Amino acid sequence: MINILYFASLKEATKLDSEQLDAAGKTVSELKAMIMERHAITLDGAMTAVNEEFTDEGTVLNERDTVAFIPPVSGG
Amino acid sequence: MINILYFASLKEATKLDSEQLDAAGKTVSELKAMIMERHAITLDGAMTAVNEEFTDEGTVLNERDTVAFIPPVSGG
Amino acid sequence: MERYSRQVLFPPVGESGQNKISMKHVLIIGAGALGSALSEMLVRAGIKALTIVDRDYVEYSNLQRQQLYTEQDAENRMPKAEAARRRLEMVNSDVQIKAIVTDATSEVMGPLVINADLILDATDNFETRMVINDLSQKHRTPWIYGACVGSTGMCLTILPGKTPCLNCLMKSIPIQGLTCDTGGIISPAVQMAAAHQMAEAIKILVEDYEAVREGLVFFDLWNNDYQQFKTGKMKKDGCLSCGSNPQYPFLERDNVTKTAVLCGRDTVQVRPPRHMRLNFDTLARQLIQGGYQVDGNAFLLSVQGEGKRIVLFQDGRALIHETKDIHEAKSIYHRILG
Amino acid sequence: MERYSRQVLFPPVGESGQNKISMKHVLIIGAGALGSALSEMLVRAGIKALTIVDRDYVEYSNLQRQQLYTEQDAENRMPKAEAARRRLEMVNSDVQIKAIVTDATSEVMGPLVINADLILDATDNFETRMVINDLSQKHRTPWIYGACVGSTGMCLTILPGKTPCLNCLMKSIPIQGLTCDTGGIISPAVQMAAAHQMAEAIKILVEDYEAVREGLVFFDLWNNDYQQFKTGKMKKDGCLSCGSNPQYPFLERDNVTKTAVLCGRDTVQVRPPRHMRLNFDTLARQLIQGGYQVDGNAFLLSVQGEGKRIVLFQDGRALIHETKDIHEAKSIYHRILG
Repeated sequence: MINILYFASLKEATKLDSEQLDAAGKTVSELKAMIMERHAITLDGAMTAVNEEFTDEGTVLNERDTVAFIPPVSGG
Repeated sequence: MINILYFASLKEATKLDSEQLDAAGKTVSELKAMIMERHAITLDGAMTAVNEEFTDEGTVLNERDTVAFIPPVSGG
Repeated sequence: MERYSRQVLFPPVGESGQNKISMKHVLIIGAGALGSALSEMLVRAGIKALTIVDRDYVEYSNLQRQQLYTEQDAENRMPKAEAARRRLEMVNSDVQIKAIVTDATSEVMGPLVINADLILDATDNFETRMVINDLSQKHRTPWIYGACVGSTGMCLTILPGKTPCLNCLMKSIPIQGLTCDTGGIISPAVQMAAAHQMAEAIKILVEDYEAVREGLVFFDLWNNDYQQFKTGKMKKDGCLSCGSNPQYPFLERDNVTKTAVLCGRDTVQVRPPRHMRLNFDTLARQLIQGGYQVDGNAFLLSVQGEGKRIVLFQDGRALIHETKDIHEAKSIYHRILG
Repeated sequence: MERYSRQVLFPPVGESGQNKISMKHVLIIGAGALGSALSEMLVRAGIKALTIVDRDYVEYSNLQRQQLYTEQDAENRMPKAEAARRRLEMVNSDVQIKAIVTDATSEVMGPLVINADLILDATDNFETRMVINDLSQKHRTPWIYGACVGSTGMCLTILPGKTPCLNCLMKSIPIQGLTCDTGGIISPAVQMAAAHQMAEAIKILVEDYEAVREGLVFFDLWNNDYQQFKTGKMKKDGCLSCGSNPQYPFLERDNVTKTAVLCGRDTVQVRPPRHMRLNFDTLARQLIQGGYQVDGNAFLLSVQGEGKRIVLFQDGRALIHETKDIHEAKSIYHRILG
């Protein structure tokens, strides 16, 4: 299982702090597609970290990885 | 082994961020005595957390516990 | 309400939250670094009334981190609480601001707590915090502990009847911590501690108790540390401040620092509530690092700095020379010993 | 130096650090919430010179979180950079403060970056940040990204030649994030973001690069989240801003938002640098939550708010009605789209 963390507005959009999904072996980009369909939300532009490290869309996920989605903050 | 974390002035006093000590089965109070002798520092008044939870001096430590020492902050 | 529109837009506040905020009275103890940061945020947020208590006046060495004060305030040696009130009036004239220039003893704070919905700690010593803690428990008024030194700080919210209190956590008054006068301080540590306190304050003012942080936060901005520690296990039914048979020990006259002007000697004696056993080695090192001249023997430390000479005895007693002002003497004492 | 004594006492600053601070020139882009918090801390810390650029004037809805400004400033619609300068002069008359009231384009910022030791981001949009990022790389000047909305915020330090740049991390300009005008904001989120930026700024000013935080911090004070993410893997040799063959794409005229006053119509057209495909559903929901009246069809959204009507097309183009002021039009555009 992959542990997924949602931050800021994504917490509200999914109504979840976190969830576990069966996505080992998938790429980050495949996981994003899966989540966007599951929750009918957009992750376009969301920053993605695997195990507390930002990573590209092509990264392949391993069992027990933690994936965090964070919307970039723009205000100031 | 017990994982020990030092914060703030205790980092400077011990010149360490963290270290591992063989202290499973000991109480917090025994571990404190051990560290005070080892580094010739005082932990009197330091707050003690085991696995991110504050605890009393009598708590017995288990293998792989993480113990954090934090000096109370007084300024304002 | 246009003025508060961006705060109302934040869903956990909303219009109903803003209405609640606009009816609340907050008591801040201390108008130093945390006190000025907190009082400015509260006044800008549109509370109904603010009471701020402080015994000190503005000095040049405060300007590096105490955001309400100007060079003119330091030049005029304005009492901090009053200088704060004048600036805050210009920021939001709708808020009723009361400045009280005095030492925050339990006698002074007791009647103020009765009218307050929330107490914010902006003091620089644990003795006063323990009094705030007892008053909070006695009157069932929440308070928020905050502190900073160097690049570090802490924040803890205390909800009477729900969370452990500061006496559960600390058991006795901690001694000999670093203070801003011995360990120094950078302004972001102030703002980070104040940000945590203010976020908790808004949660309490809008009555969103679910959102209140459980446990204590510690941060160190220079070392990039940030830790949260749960406190639940520390709540004790036998606690004399918040247990089932409370005694409010820090409201007792015997448990406060005592001062006496020594006749004809231009000296104030300061006596801590309890016998302590000061570690002269550690203390001397900290004071020397803090720019004080330190001299002494096994029985006393003689400390020279800021135009004053202080003699410290091992049991925590001190003589503050070149002053007859007991408030000034207590300030100096707490600056040195925390 | 007495004035900075508490900062000098903090060992990582010390006297040598204070001497370095006193010789540094800092450029702040933006004088809103982060800009006023940051400029006040820098001026109090005793830098040599501060340049602050902002195109807006003070409004009542700013007072809830923008700490330098008073009711009088809002009443007088004072330009923020100038209102900031006047207050900061009273705080520390030794610092050379320059206020520039204009839109922070690459033409404006380019010459300013040459004289700066450090750039602090206090803008409210990623378009300007990408320009800052390119200028930072071109002139090898560090910059610190900071942002806040709601109870959340971020901070990231960019050291040219060492860390990944914002273009490595974001690849393109993110669109349709929440802004303070759609998601609201509480003041502690401002202070928390500013505290992180300022701590990083002091590290850079005293040249303690070892202490600089690696990676990006994200916090959410209402939900008690705090996370640090490493960024090292994102550094790309092919990055057009910081790679081995840099092009500085955001300094090109083609890559900036274009504005045109539509003759005789009291309307400004705003065109983003690239075709976007706006998600009207999400955007409409955010804007309605932000108190705007929203109407439209599959091709355009008509948005009414703050006395202005804005028509947004799906490719990101907008018509801002009831104004001929291109700066105001760009402000409104960025407030809505981030």
